[in-house]
Amino acid sequence: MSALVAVLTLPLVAALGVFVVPARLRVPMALASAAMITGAALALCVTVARGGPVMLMAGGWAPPIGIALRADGLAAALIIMTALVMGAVTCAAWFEASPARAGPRMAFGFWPLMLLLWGALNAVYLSRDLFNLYVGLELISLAAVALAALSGTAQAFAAALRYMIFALAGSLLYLAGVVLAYAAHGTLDIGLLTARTPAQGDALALGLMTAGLLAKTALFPFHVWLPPAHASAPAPASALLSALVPKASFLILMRLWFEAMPDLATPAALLALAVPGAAAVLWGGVLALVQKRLKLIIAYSTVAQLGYMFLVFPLAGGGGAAQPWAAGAWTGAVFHALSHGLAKAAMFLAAGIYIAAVGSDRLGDLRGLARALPMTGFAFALAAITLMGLPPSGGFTAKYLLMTSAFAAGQWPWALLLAGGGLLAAGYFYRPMVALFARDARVPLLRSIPRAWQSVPLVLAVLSIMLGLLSATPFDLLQVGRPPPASEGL
Amino acid sequence: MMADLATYVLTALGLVFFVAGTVGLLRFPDTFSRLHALTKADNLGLGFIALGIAFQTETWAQLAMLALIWALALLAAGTVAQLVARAALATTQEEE
Amino acid sequence: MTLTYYALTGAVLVGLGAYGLLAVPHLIRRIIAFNLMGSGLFLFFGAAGARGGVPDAIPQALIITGIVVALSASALAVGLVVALARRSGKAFLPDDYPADDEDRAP
Amino acid sequence: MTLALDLALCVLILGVALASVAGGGVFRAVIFFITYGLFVAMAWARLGALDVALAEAAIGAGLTGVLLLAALGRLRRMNATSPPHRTGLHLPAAFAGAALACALGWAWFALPAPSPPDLGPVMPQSGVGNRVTAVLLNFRAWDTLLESIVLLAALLGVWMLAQDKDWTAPLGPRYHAQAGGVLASFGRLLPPVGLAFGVYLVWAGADSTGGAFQGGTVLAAVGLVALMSNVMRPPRVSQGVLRAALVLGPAVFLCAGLLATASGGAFLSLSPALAKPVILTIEVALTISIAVTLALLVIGASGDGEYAP
Amino acid sequence: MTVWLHIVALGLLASLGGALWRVWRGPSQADRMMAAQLVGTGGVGVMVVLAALQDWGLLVVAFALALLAGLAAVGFVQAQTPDGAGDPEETAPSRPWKDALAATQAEKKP
Repeated sequence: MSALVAVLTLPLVAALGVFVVPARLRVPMALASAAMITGAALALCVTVARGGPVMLMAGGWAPPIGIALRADGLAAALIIMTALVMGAVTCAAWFEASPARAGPRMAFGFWPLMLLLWGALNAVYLSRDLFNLYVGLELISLAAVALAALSGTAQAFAAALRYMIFALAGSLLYLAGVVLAYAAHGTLDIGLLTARTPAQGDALALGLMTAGLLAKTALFPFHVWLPPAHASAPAPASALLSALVPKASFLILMRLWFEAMPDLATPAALLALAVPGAAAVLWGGVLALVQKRLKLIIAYSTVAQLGYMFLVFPLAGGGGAAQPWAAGAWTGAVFHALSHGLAKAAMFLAAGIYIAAVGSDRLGDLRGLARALPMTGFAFALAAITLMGLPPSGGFTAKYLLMTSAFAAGQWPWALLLAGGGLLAAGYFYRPMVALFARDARVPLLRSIPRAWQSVPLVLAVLSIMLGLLSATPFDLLQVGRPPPASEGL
Repeated sequence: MMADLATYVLTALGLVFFVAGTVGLLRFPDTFSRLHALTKADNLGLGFIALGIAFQTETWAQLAMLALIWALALLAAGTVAQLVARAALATTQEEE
Repeated sequence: MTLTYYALTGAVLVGLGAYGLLAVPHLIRRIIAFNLMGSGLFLFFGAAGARGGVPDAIPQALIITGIVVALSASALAVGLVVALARRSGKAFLPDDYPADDEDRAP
Repeated sequence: MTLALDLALCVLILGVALASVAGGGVFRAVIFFITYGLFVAMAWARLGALDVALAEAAIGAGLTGVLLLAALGRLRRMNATSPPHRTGLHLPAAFAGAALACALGWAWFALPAPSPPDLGPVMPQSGVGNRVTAVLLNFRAWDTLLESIVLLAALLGVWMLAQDKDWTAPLGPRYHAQAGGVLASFGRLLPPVGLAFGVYLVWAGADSTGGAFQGGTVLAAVGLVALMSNVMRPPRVSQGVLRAALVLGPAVFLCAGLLATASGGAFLSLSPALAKPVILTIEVALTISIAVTLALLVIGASGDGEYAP
Repeated sequence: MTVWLHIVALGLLASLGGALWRVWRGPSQADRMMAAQLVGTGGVGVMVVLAALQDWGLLVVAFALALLAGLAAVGFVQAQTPDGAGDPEETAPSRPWKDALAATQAEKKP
């Protein structure tokens, strides 16, 4: 069994397994399978880094009849990031979603939902078939909505419903584009679409798919569902929703614009993608500044951070002539996605520890907690460094790459935005940090937090810093199977 | 030819019953008389249509299928008419 | 010509469903609108797949998959609406009415 | 004449859809939507897509209606308030809808000549005669496998909506019916017929109209009738057999896919010689899981009987 | 024959259109439900005619429609009972509904 098949099927097998087995075997099985899937993800990365992209024709049928799956460097990087986040969330949930703490309902449902989400994410990262991607996206959406509703409050239900309406509308818009693409070209395969004879309706198809995916990625102005949904879920679920779920739809956007239909990337279209991204950075940042609850600050920060990823479109395009800096922009955007995933998961897991410790995430209630829980405070600070884009973090590498390509391409407004967004991030993380590291206060803890639990967000935060310190390895991995427009410009 | 003639006559009869049922549904003054008119008409209508089409079938299986379809529709319509009438009696009639 | 009828019907259904999904406040009706939008899209797809004389089997298979996925999503959405109504007594999203929006923090 | 028939059908579909979106009253909208499913099934029949017509008839005209009507009943008993007025999005939404409809309409006329993949040469290797079944269970089996898992995810999501105190209660409302009454006899008469028909659909699906999804939906529908007329008792989440039945289909599907990998083929590949028996095995397992999942999706989470007076 | 069957199908559709008017008008929920039931039966009829017209395989679809014809209405009557899960026969007066019908008509006359 190849690593690719293992990465694809193990989470699904594990999800079915934890669904069926009796309660006492559930957590051991989840932990064991998380370890196995992470191992398989590592093996896949090594295979891809050493031997180049791995292809798989599901069922042995080549497109246009069958479905092709392909692990390139981009997919492998996201798979390993997902495995690290999922592994950490599994460990955190072991403490947090226990029957004693969360009740038998959550202790039953969290594990299969998490594993189903994992399987769906891996399926989306690997698939090359537009309709298969639709089914994968729906699986992601349903699992994510269920996770968002898990805490069972009226706020959580309202937030989950709003999320669901956006997700469903986005899916259908995406599907409309897929239908048009198939009706015109008789294929759903990304590779075959690259080599298609252009048709009149292609721009409409790409536009519909893009619009649907933007709603799912929560890009401004489609972001309104995200903060309440992410903030009202239990902390391990928030980590998954914020760190991983938007990356799947963003990856499909990259695949569409860089691989399936790069010929349609006009400067105006690329600008139209980046301007909402810029608005998201600013608006999300401003709203994060005024929130009173830690989880809402982190959630609004996600709105802002997702905006940066969209700068890849103008920075890798434009000009007409081949662009030496397109590759930098493309790699920078992916680096940003990876480091944001690790850091954001670390932050939500840290917030989960705080809520477990003091029963609230209002900034006023968190004063001085860093003294009681130093490891968690440290993890939060490290994650904040990554999200602000300070050296030597992975976030810094990402911003450095994006900024140099902005200067090289002569598009300095984007560089300004990157700098301004960093300042905003420093601003909105300043307030929780001040509260956490306050020296004057001493809060009584509702319960003691085991060190093992505290170390979980710390590991993720350290990884997000390591991504910057040891950026050469992921950098090389990303070059494997990179589509030509990503290195030569759109 | 006789078969075709039978189809013409029977389907036309079925259509008449359906139209009669609809007219009853539209014209009758209150819920219960509408119910009454409707259950008679649509069952007979479907019966005659199925019977008419039966003269066009090519295999016994299709014929059996048609008979079953009619039987099922009768069962469903009878049950539903009973239950809806009871429900309409039991609950206060709220207007939307 | 016949196919054009169905394709255009499908297109109008998609528009109608999109309108309902965005503008109708009652959540059950929004779920209905979502289903209309989906089935309109499938109708368009089916008509497109039937253009070659022999109906193309791939769109039909995809449509069956899509119908089942839409039912799953509808069932979850209906469950959420009932759960929301049980907790808040409302069959609509309170945020749609900023006037009576209370502090959302628990 | 053909044109008139198709035109009439399209007009009815559009009218019913308009009535369910634009008309006042939720109950009316739901009833219109139930009839909508019926007309769309006719449209699929006209388009020659029999398998889709069957799926639409069973799902659109059958299950969705019960789902929505039961939800309305629950909302009414909770005295849930309906929204006071339209949202402010009225005009922009109308504009967006119109733009979308026009764009799709334009795209229809701009479509190039169709170039569907030719399934003819590969059909003999697929193991079945029905092309739709071949696509669903062989050529694009990965889609179908994921879809069966989507169903499971939705059910899991619905279960998670229960209140903690109700978690161990039986799923859905506590149905009851008068012994020997009309409803109870209906619940006794229909399921055997439905069972036979569902099994027939799965069996026939290999070579003619039918298949696991259609068969599963029919079984779910008659299962629901049996549940609602209290002929069958709803299960609890804690029952291992229930959970096993729910994962049976995806599990058998995954096993078949992984066995193919283990024997040197591609993931989910089927050797032409074994294709038919393997597909039938997968379909039987899938049908069971789909039937149970759909029926439970409709009755809802545990503890929904708490409003009993 | 083909032309005639088309006419029958069209006539059935027109008749269903009339029933839809009752769904629109109501006024009671039972009225709307019964009209939908008529549409359902008529739909089975249309499908049977289409089977003769196009493809006998459509009989399977007609069968499915007939089998599920009562489903929505059963869901409706259950939702109408006080706890949403009952049987109207348990709560309704025990006399046959035709007597009840006569009674309601008698009440209306004076």
